[in-house]
Amino acid sequence: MLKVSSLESGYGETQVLHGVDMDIRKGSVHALLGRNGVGKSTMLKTLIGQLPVRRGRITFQETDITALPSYAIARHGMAYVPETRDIFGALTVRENLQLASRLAPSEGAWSMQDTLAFFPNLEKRLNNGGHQLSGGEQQMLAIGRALMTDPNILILDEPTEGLAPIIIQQIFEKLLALKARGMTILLVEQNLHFALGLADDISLMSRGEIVWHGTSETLAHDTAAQSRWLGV
Amino acid sequence: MDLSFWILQFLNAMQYSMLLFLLSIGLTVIFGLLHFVNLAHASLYMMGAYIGISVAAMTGSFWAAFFLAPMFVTLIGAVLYFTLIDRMRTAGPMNQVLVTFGLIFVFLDLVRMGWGDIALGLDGPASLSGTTRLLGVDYPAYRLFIIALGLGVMATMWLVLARTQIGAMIRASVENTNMAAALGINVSKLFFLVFCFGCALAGLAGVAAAPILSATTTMGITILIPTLIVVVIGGLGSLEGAIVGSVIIGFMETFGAVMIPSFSAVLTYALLAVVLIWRPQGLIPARG
Amino acid sequence: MFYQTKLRSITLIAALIFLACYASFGSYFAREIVVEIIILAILAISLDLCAGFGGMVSLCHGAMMGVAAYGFAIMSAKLGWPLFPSALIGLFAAVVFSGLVGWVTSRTNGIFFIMATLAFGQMAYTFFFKSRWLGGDDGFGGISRFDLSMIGLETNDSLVFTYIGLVILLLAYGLTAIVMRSGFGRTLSGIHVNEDRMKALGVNTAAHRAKAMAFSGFIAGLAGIIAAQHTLYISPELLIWTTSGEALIVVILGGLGTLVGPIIGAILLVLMKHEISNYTDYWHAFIGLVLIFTVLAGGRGVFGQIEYWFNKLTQKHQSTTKPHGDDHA
Amino acid sequence: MKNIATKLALVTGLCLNLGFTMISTASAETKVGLLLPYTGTYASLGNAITEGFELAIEEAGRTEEFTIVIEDTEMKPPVGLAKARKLVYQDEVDVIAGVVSSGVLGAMRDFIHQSQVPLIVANAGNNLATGENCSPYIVRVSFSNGQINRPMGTWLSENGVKTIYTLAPDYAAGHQMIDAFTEAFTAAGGEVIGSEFTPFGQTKDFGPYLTNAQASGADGIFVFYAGGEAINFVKQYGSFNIKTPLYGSGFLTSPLYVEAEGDAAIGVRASLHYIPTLDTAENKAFIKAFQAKYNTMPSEYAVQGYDAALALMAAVDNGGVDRATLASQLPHVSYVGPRGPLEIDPATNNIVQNIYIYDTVMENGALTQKIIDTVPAVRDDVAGCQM
Repeated sequence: MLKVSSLESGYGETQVLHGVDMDIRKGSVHALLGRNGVGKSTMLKTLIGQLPVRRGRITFQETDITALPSYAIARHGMAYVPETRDIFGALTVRENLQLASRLAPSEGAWSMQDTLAFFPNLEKRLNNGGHQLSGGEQQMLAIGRALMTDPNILILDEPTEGLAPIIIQQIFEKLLALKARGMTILLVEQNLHFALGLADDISLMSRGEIVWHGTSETLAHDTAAQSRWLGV
Repeated sequence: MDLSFWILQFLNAMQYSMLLFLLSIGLTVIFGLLHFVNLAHASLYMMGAYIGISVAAMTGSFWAAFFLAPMFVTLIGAVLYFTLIDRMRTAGPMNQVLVTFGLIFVFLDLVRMGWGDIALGLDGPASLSGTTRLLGVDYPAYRLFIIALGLGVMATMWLVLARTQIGAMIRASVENTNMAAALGINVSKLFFLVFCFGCALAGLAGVAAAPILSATTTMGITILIPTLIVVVIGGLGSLEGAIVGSVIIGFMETFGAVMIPSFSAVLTYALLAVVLIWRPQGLIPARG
Repeated sequence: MFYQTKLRSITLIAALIFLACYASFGSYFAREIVVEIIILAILAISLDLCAGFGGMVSLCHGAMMGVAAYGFAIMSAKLGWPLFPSALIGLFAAVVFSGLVGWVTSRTNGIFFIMATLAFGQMAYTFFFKSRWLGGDDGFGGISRFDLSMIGLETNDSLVFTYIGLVILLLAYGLTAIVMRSGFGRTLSGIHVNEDRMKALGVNTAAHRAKAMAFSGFIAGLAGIIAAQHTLYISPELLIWTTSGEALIVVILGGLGTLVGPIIGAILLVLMKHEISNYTDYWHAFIGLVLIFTVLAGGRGVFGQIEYWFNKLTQKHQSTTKPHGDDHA
Repeated sequence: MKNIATKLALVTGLCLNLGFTMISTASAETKVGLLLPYTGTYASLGNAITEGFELAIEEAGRTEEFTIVIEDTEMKPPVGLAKARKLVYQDEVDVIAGVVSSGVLGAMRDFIHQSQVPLIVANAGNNLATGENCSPYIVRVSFSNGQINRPMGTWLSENGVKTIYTLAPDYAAGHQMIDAFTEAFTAAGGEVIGSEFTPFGQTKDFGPYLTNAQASGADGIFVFYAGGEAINFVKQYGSFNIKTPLYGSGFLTSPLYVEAEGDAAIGVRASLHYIPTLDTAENKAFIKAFQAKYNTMPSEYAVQGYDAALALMAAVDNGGVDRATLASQLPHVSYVGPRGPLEIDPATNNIVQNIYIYDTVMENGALTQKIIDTVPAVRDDVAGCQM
């Protein structure tokens, strides 16, 4: 569904990604793991068009999106939940959600009701400003907002970061529920157990390259790979 | 100094505030969204006045000028956008200031070539030529029209920004351009539309001010400083800031002129200095 | 950070020789032009040390220059003091004014700093404009030039005056270069790059910025003393913000953060203005277009661009100079 | 105008450099430096003065006799001084004419005095230039700030106006104009019951001041405004529908701006040294010639340029051939020009001229000036002038 080949990208004069290949199957949860600073977030930012592709190719649902601007990629059905969540503080929760909704939603798209049903916590906060939410609520809103774009793939950058264990558990269940609904998910995560519990496929990244690839079951048993690439 | 005197001065202050508001709002919205300090905004204001004068001379109608001049100015703005502004967006404030400062010079001489050095005037519409009785005083109808126009633009903008999808899109883009784009908002297009809207407001301010103030080749440069002061005092990029800034400056200059005339020339600068020392980001800075 | 590279030394000397020749062999008016260049160049060097090294783009440098000029003129022409002490008082006034402005604006950055300095500059302008005692906007005359007859110099001779101006320009450059190369200059650049880090290192950044402005005021003051003695007359025109704007154009045109650039910029701007105004009254547009072109061409300025090419050619010495244009882009 | 002159000069300079210098040394011509602003706020004044000056020389058929060198002062005193030095040292002109702003005149004053090159002031009205700071080399054919306004002070008081409120921009000329008016008005028994100076060049809205002036209950408002400020002021006065009559220095409703002011200018009474509707043969001929050449009505500024040239030609006719003889002849010039009889007062070197009190009126669908009264031969006091 999302195919990346020989992808190179970076910031300014420094190159971060040195030829990344990835293939994400429709309906799967794919986790991208690695130590800090190996290029995972850069990878996501390149995928969604926030960083220009220097070399290589990104194909999404048979369409070449390599050179498309960020908004066009989003309209192709790629939704992004950044590490910093980036809730619009000046907008209310309702506006944050409405903003993302398509003008002409497709059949079976995520409506406001669906999203609120999925995240009941958000319903009572609808008229609050984005800046008034707690960390957990912000994460729910960030995911809910991404869902409102009616995505074909959901890209999450460290959704558990900085959250209390009980909230992490809630997020985990929500993502599991999404997976059950058939949502394709690309997940960058530091929390190995979180990732192993959710993902079908796993790619390990080091120094801007994919160094290991396999199913989460394989990784769970490959302690050598874990300690070598993740330092666990 | 009876009550009617104060009502008159209040209306004067309102009128001046609204004129400042029409100018500064375009500048501040463009800054808030594009992070672009467009000093040439003041030149577009001047173009609004001069084009308005020409349109009125050709058609014989103030209202034709009132509606057409902002459109022409928007057209000029669009050309500027595609030739300069867009490619300067990531060039940093210093370069933006310099390029648009250069544009001021260019527009200054363009106006001198096109309209000459002699100050020109524009007659307001006949329907608004007299005075109207309001709150027990006779006040120039055209000035009331300016007040109404300013308040109207203010209310419309507030409604659009606060209550509509496009308003939410603009606020979101002001706060976090990348995230807005990641949600599928065509930020470049939005930028362009907002820029054009800002230019239209500058042109509108120019043609609306022309019947009260004359059109001179230096009007752009002389209005630039008060406009920047309004925007900086209020807080760059925020609608509320532009409103508060215009009202503060409008009222302070008006009542300063009446009550402490010998200090009125420095009053604005003193306020600017105090605000920047006290709150270096302005009174109501934009989020983001 | 500033380095006195060979290229800069050569360009500086070439520029000074060019100005000296232009004044010596050119017409009478050439000397007027050279003095105009000298005043603008010193003012631009003073602005470059603030803007190029400290990131403080000020719009009150005209006022800083004007305060010195008025201080000098008031003491000498109005109060009858001897010329040299009057000049010192003028410079002192400029240093105090600039230091104060630098201190109270030290929390502001970017466009806010620009506006804050504009405010203080315009307040100073308004003060002199409104002062009836000082002739208001008409200004006042009766100023005289330094009497250097004991060393055999007739300052009322326009050529001699021009040469003295060139020497002061060289002094202003040298002084600024030394200070920018010292620890003081490095700290100033450090504050520009990362103010928080310098704070963490225990630098009182506000005080440091204020000191830099005060020093800049001293250099601008030199320009003011020359300006007052050149015209033998003084008016508030000197302090208006557009004077500062012109200095900023010169800095950008020549090359920000190079100190030599401002001299080149001043030569270019003044010559361009005079040449073009011979053909058309619309020279403002031309200057505007040049400014736009300079920024679009990379914003390095004429000298900055030359330096950039030169460094590319001699990559071996790449450690020496890095055009500041990039940092401020 | 300047363009043509400079282009011509350029062409001559490029092609005939040698021949040109030979011609100029061969004939006994007078070299005039025109020192005026052609850019900035006063550019329109500079252009008008140049037009008047060139017309006078052309009309007299003496273009061969006078070489004109044009320099732009940009209304900046240091620039004006630098250009004056250039004219004197490099172009070696015999006489300089022009100068619009008093600041530029102030900057040039000492230099002119020391270099002994005669200067014909064609606008700048600073009282000091023909008062305390007068010089045998500075002759003024335009006006002094006091000269325009004193007669109006006396006239208003004599014509039943008892109390006045004054307004003017807060700069040197504004103060001089108002001071002169106030002095004369008070001396004649009137009372100035309020006075305000508006920030120069910054004031866009006169509403607050007009409201104040009206509230003062004075019999009249007397103001000095010029250029764009005059247009703003008159239009805003009109829009407030103020019943208090408006009087002013004649620049307020100058023919140059009266069209832009529109109906609001009707009924404004002002004093000035030249009115285009002046019914004299000299003026009619002048207007006819001016319109034929420039296709527009002359303003007082054009007349000042015209008279600067007439005065110069008169001095040449009386034997002025170089700087010294021109300087000695200029103060003795007297003739009847478009603005009526005029002469230079040798005691101050300021012009002695009629001041006209006029109303702006609507006639046949156009705004025009109606002269109410003439104050003949107004002469400035010596006021500290020592030649």
